[in-house]
Amino acid sequence: MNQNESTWNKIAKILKGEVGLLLILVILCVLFAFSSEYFLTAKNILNVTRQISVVLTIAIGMLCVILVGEIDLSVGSTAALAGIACAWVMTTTGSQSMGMLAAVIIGIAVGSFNGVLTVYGRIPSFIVTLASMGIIRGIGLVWTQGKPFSGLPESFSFIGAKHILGVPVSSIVAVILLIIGYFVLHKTKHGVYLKAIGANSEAATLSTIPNNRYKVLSFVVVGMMCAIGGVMTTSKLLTASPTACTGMEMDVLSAVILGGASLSGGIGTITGTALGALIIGIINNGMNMLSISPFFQQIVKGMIILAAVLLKRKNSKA
Amino acid sequence: MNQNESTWNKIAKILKGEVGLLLILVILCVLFAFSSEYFLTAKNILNVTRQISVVLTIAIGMLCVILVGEIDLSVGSTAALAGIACAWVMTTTGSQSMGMLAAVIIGIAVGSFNGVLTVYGRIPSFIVTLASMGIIRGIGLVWTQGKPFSGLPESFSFIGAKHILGVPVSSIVAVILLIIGYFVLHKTKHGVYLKAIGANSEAATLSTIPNNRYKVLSFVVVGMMCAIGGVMTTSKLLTASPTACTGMEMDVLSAVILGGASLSGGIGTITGTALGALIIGIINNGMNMLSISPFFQQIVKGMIILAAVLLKRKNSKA
Amino acid sequence: QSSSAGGESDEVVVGFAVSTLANDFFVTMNDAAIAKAEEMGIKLITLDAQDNAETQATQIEDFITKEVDILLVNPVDSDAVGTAVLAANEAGIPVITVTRPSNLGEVLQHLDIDNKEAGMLDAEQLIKDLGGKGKVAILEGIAGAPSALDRQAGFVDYLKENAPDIEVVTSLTANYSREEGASVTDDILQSNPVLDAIYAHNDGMALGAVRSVIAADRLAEIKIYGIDATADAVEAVKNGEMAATVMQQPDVQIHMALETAMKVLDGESVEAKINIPLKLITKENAE
Amino acid sequence: MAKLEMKLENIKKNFGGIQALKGVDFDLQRGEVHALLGENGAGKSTLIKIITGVHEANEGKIFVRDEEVEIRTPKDARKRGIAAIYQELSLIESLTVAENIYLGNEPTKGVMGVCDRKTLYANSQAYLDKFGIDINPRTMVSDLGMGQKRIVEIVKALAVDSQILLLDEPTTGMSKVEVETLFKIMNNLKENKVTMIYISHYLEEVFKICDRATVLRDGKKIDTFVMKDVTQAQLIKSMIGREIRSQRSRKSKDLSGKAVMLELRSYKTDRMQAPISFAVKKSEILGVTGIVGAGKSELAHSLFGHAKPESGEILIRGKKVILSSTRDAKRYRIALVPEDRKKEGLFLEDSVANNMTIASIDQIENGLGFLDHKKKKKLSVKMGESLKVNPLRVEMPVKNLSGGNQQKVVVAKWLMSDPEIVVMDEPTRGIDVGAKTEIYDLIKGLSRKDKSVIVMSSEFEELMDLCDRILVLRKGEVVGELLPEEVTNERLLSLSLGG
Ligand SMILES: Nc1ncnc2c1ncn2[C@@H]1O[C@H](COP(=O)(O)OP(=O)(O)OP(=O)(O)O)[C@@H](O)[C@H]1O
Ligand SMILES: Nc1ncnc2c1ncn2[C@@H]1O[C@H](COP(=O)(O)OP(=O)(O)OP(=O)(O)O)[C@@H](O)[C@H]1O
Ligand SMILES: [Mg+2]
Ligand SMILES: [Mg+2]
Repeated sequence: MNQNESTWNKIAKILKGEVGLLLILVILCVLFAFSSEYFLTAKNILNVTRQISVVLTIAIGMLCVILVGEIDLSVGSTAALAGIACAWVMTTTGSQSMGMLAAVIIGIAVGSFNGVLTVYGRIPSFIVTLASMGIIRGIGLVWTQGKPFSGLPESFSFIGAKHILGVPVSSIVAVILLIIGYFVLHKTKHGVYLKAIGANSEAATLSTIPNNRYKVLSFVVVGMMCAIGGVMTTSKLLTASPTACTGMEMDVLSAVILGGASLSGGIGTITGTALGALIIGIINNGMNMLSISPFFQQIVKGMIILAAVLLKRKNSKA
Repeated sequence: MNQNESTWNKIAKILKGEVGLLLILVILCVLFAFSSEYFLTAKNILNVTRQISVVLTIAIGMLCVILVGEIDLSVGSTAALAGIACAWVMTTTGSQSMGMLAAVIIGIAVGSFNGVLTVYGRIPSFIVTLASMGIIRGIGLVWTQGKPFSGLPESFSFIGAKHILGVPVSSIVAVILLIIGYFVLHKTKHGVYLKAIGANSEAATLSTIPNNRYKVLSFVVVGMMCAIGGVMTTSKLLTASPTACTGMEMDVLSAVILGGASLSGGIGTITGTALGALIIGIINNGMNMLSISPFFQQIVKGMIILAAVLLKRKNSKA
Repeated sequence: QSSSAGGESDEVVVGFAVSTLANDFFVTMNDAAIAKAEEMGIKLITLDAQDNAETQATQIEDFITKEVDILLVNPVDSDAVGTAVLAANEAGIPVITVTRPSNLGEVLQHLDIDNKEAGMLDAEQLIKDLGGKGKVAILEGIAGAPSALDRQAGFVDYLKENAPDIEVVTSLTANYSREEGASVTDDILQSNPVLDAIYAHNDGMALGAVRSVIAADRLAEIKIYGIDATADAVEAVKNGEMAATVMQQPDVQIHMALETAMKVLDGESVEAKINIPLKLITKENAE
Repeated sequence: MAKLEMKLENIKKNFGGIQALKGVDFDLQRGEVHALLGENGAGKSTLIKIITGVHEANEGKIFVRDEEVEIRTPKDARKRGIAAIYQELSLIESLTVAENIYLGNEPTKGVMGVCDRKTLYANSQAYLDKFGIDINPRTMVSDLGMGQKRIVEIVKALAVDSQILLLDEPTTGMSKVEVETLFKIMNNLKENKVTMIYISHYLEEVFKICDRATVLRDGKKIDTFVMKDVTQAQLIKSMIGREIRSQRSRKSKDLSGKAVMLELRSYKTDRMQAPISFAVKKSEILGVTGIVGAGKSELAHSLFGHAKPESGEILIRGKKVILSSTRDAKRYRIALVPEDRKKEGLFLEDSVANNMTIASIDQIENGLGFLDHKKKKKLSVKMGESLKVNPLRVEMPVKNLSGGNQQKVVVAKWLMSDPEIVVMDEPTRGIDVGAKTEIYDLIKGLSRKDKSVIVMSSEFEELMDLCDRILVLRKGEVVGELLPEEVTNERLLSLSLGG
């Protein structure tokens, strides 16, 4: 009996984490595959990965911030501003790499701003990033006079809309970033530190972890990820809109939290985050494939999410 | 010197809390009063209190949920659905009180749903209420077929748009609710319990506090507050729109967090929340008074919030 | 080349990518589309982008994956929709745009509503009502939304040219929302003891303003103008709460779009651009 | 025979794979103080938690006053008149002292649950006064030192009108003075027929206050003794299955040839009440003691760069240094074993291995900066063995260890980093008699290797056993400095108390 229970416990333990999410994903895929012939095609699945690539990219950074027990609400605005900067510099200088550099600089600047105010100004990051969300969105609007910045060269659509051997470039970028994120967070001391800071900041300080530096750094990372996300979006739409990525913070947070991270810090994984984003992406795509009418989509989506999480819980209890 | 220091410390301590917020409020008022002659009139101030009355009402409930360490993202949807239920029942039965009763029932139902799933389903409330936010919004849309529900009797505008001795009725309602909230949270054991649960749920259990019951209860309270807020909105506009109160969760959370509450639970006051809502309301109103252009409003608002909070911090360090 | 979706061989499937259903105007359009599609025996699938250009691009991709026969697109953003239209072109799916054009790709027909003109019509009526003199406040739509930019430009430019004595005292955003329309109007009323008119970028905000103005007991002095001619707004014009609104006939527009779609699928040629006539609704012609 | 207040029959409890209790019988006579003894991880706290409804037993029966009862929640326990002081602090930091004392038990007026603040604060003050401890019931618990928190916790349990009181290591971190007060109160309760279970690793205390003692080993009951009829050596043997040597050295080491390692000159932080000066030599073991709130921990934090200095200076090897962060301290090869393991020492959800290695993580990095999990495991197993961590499952979350074993992990974490100056704040908190010797040996080993060790402790015996010199703090001031030859319990006590 003892033996038995411990194997059960082991399974439960794994199910609690990523495998539970994987299970949900598989169940969803099977369900959708039975309901729509278009769903389970390589093309559609690759399409989903491209659709979630921006959320996924930013979620890597958000996970860092959430791990240390902070939050970043300004991700959507930052991505939009980075996109604008990229487009503007690109059309002005004619160089795509200069444009991307500009985006990254914006990302780092915003991240540093958020991080420094949170850490050294000792203001809750919710407030800091709520404020900067508005400020940055405003700057984007003023910069573009509210009008989308279009007329970018077709060649620029490589990152956002092109494929390599049939795989969307933006999916490849996101996967590479995920792998890097996975290594940093789960295989180096930096990940250990981030989790430690979020789990018990006092104990982290006394373990000689430089809390402040890591906190600022995680905001900078999320800023950079926003920059990449902003470039992807701009490239995909060949337009930098000051209102792009509105509400992105919720999509990103949903992926991270659904992936098992805790808003109070210290808990979360890259794989969970990736699965979280994938589940949401699959639900959205699946509902479109099933032509569920718009008003019902929100209901169905909510129900599926609840059912899925409950199912996971139920299994993990056994 | 020691003496001196302790008085300083005392002042600092108070400034850290509500008095700091009050200071911000006063400074803002003085600034705006100098820039617009219409700002510091009794009429305008009462106007602001009416404008924030819905946020304030819902924030009371949100504070309870935040205190126990949870979150409710579904407040906007719930308020909208409660408004629709109110309008529908009212026009069907012809009775305003039946309408309001219907709203409250919706509020309680949603609150129980969120609470039970969070507590007994052991799903993070972020996920539960994110899902229910969509589900409830969807129900509202399906119910009304996406169109606003109008043609309510003019007499129904009492709560939302009328005055008693020059004071807006909805402000009076909000203030009464605030006073009740103040007593319950700061003068009874229930408030102590909520804080204890959020600060250290294990210790609370050891102290024989029925955590689960209180958590569910706080979701029910926020549901009821949403119902009242929904009725207020419907009454003010004489219309129940399925898309009403979209994004309300952010406004409410901002007020609560700016008021000093912590997203990880255990910390927060009613007075702080009220001041938080008032500060945001004053900023919005002041900027409108000054006719600051929409693109710049977001920038200015963000800057003011940051400056205010930094100022408070600076003072509290002294 | 009538390919099929969902396995039912003969049915024509039309994908309708609508910008947002959180807006009366598009809800009306969608309802009309559903009714008309049923009448024509077409299968209509609507996806709502919730005013998010990226979501819309995604939804159009999903339509392409589903191999719909024809796409009706109501772009969130004329620029941002471009690449999705290109993708549809590439997949050989014909595209028709409604309300807003696509700035890229090949569109068989664009059914346009000129938002600038809507603003102009309101301005014209307002000048008439005010006798060319007075103070007006503006409630803007979502900052940066293309429709808001056009409705603003059309109105303001027309005033500048034709009625220099009408002063725009303030122009603030209320995000196309009725609640915000009311609360921003509260503020406007506080800081403007003298005000003759309010022009709102949509009827939602205008109706919110109506409630606010009524609460302040200033309906007699302030005239309110909106755009969209939603049922509520027409009612308000009829009973004198609003001065005017502009009908853009979303139902007519979508009916025409669906008819065009059938023509395209039958191989007929269609006009590249159709302007849906706008109609100013005032007390005289409200019904 | 006296009447039974409570009886446990065949209590079994397992956590996952770990069988914490393997069928324990236990009986409690009305009005007695019954000691529960055993090594770290023997199952003492688990038994307490089963009685109070924190854990549910997998098997077994509980009788309270001859009636079989089911205790599922702490509330059930309280209904039966059972109150407890838990080993790990269970106070709410963001509430005031008085609110904590009466949490779940508030004096209220009327039906609404309106708190009767006057009674709340007056009663709390009265209880605190009993301990002669200067704590304002209106202060936030977060502003208290560790020892003060312990006292609040005790008062909290006393404030419940209970017939059965369970005390799980209540005196850790308390000095003789507070322990005496506690015993006075316990004797008082005893006269009022309150029955108590008392867990402690200090056998002198047990002989002083307890009537009977039950020894647990490895989740099994070994025996129950009547205190009058048993010796300390017998108890120890029954607890750990062997005898341990007593090891008073009481002789000063010759430190004359040693260089000064660390020196404080009129050093003061914002929380210290007076400036402090002293020096520590290489290979010296310096003890620091004082009553609760004397300022030991503040000093410990200062030495580790975790306090806000106001004046004075710190010198290391004769050179003036500024310790503005814990990183600085680490750079000077200083280590701190903090006092509050739950708050300052551990990442409870994280594994034992991660906890042990986090402060010296560079050691387990490979050339590319990746973590070498095998090495991590090897190092932590080695360290765990030398400190007798039990069970030694390094992948297990540290929260699943017993209190004493958690403390060993905290000690392990800092010994891993190979420091030159080791500051230990109550290092043996909750550690059993057997394992304490291991830690003392470790400290002596450090000293032999020419490291300087500063031990903050409220346990006089420990310091007398271990140290080359003892400083006594009172209200943040050094009021005495004693060498082993001159140290006695009484002198330490009178210096700590002043007068
Ligand atoms: N939540 C838990 N999960 C898994 N194992 C646990 C848990 N709590 C306790 N244990 C295990 O149960 C055993 C008994 O622990 P317990 O805390 O009762 O010991 P103790 O006698 O109080 O020791 P100490 O003197 O160190 O406080 C230990 O092996 C411990 O690791
Ligand atoms: N976080 C804090 N904020 C304010 N005051 C504090 C804080 N921590 C400790 N103190 C105060 O500083 C003084 C010294 O406390 P310290 O913890 O150093 O004492 P100690 O000798 O270590 O006692 P203990 O036996 O409690 O560990 C005490 O009066 C205590 O109340
Ligand atoms: Mg124990
Ligand atoms: Mg201490």
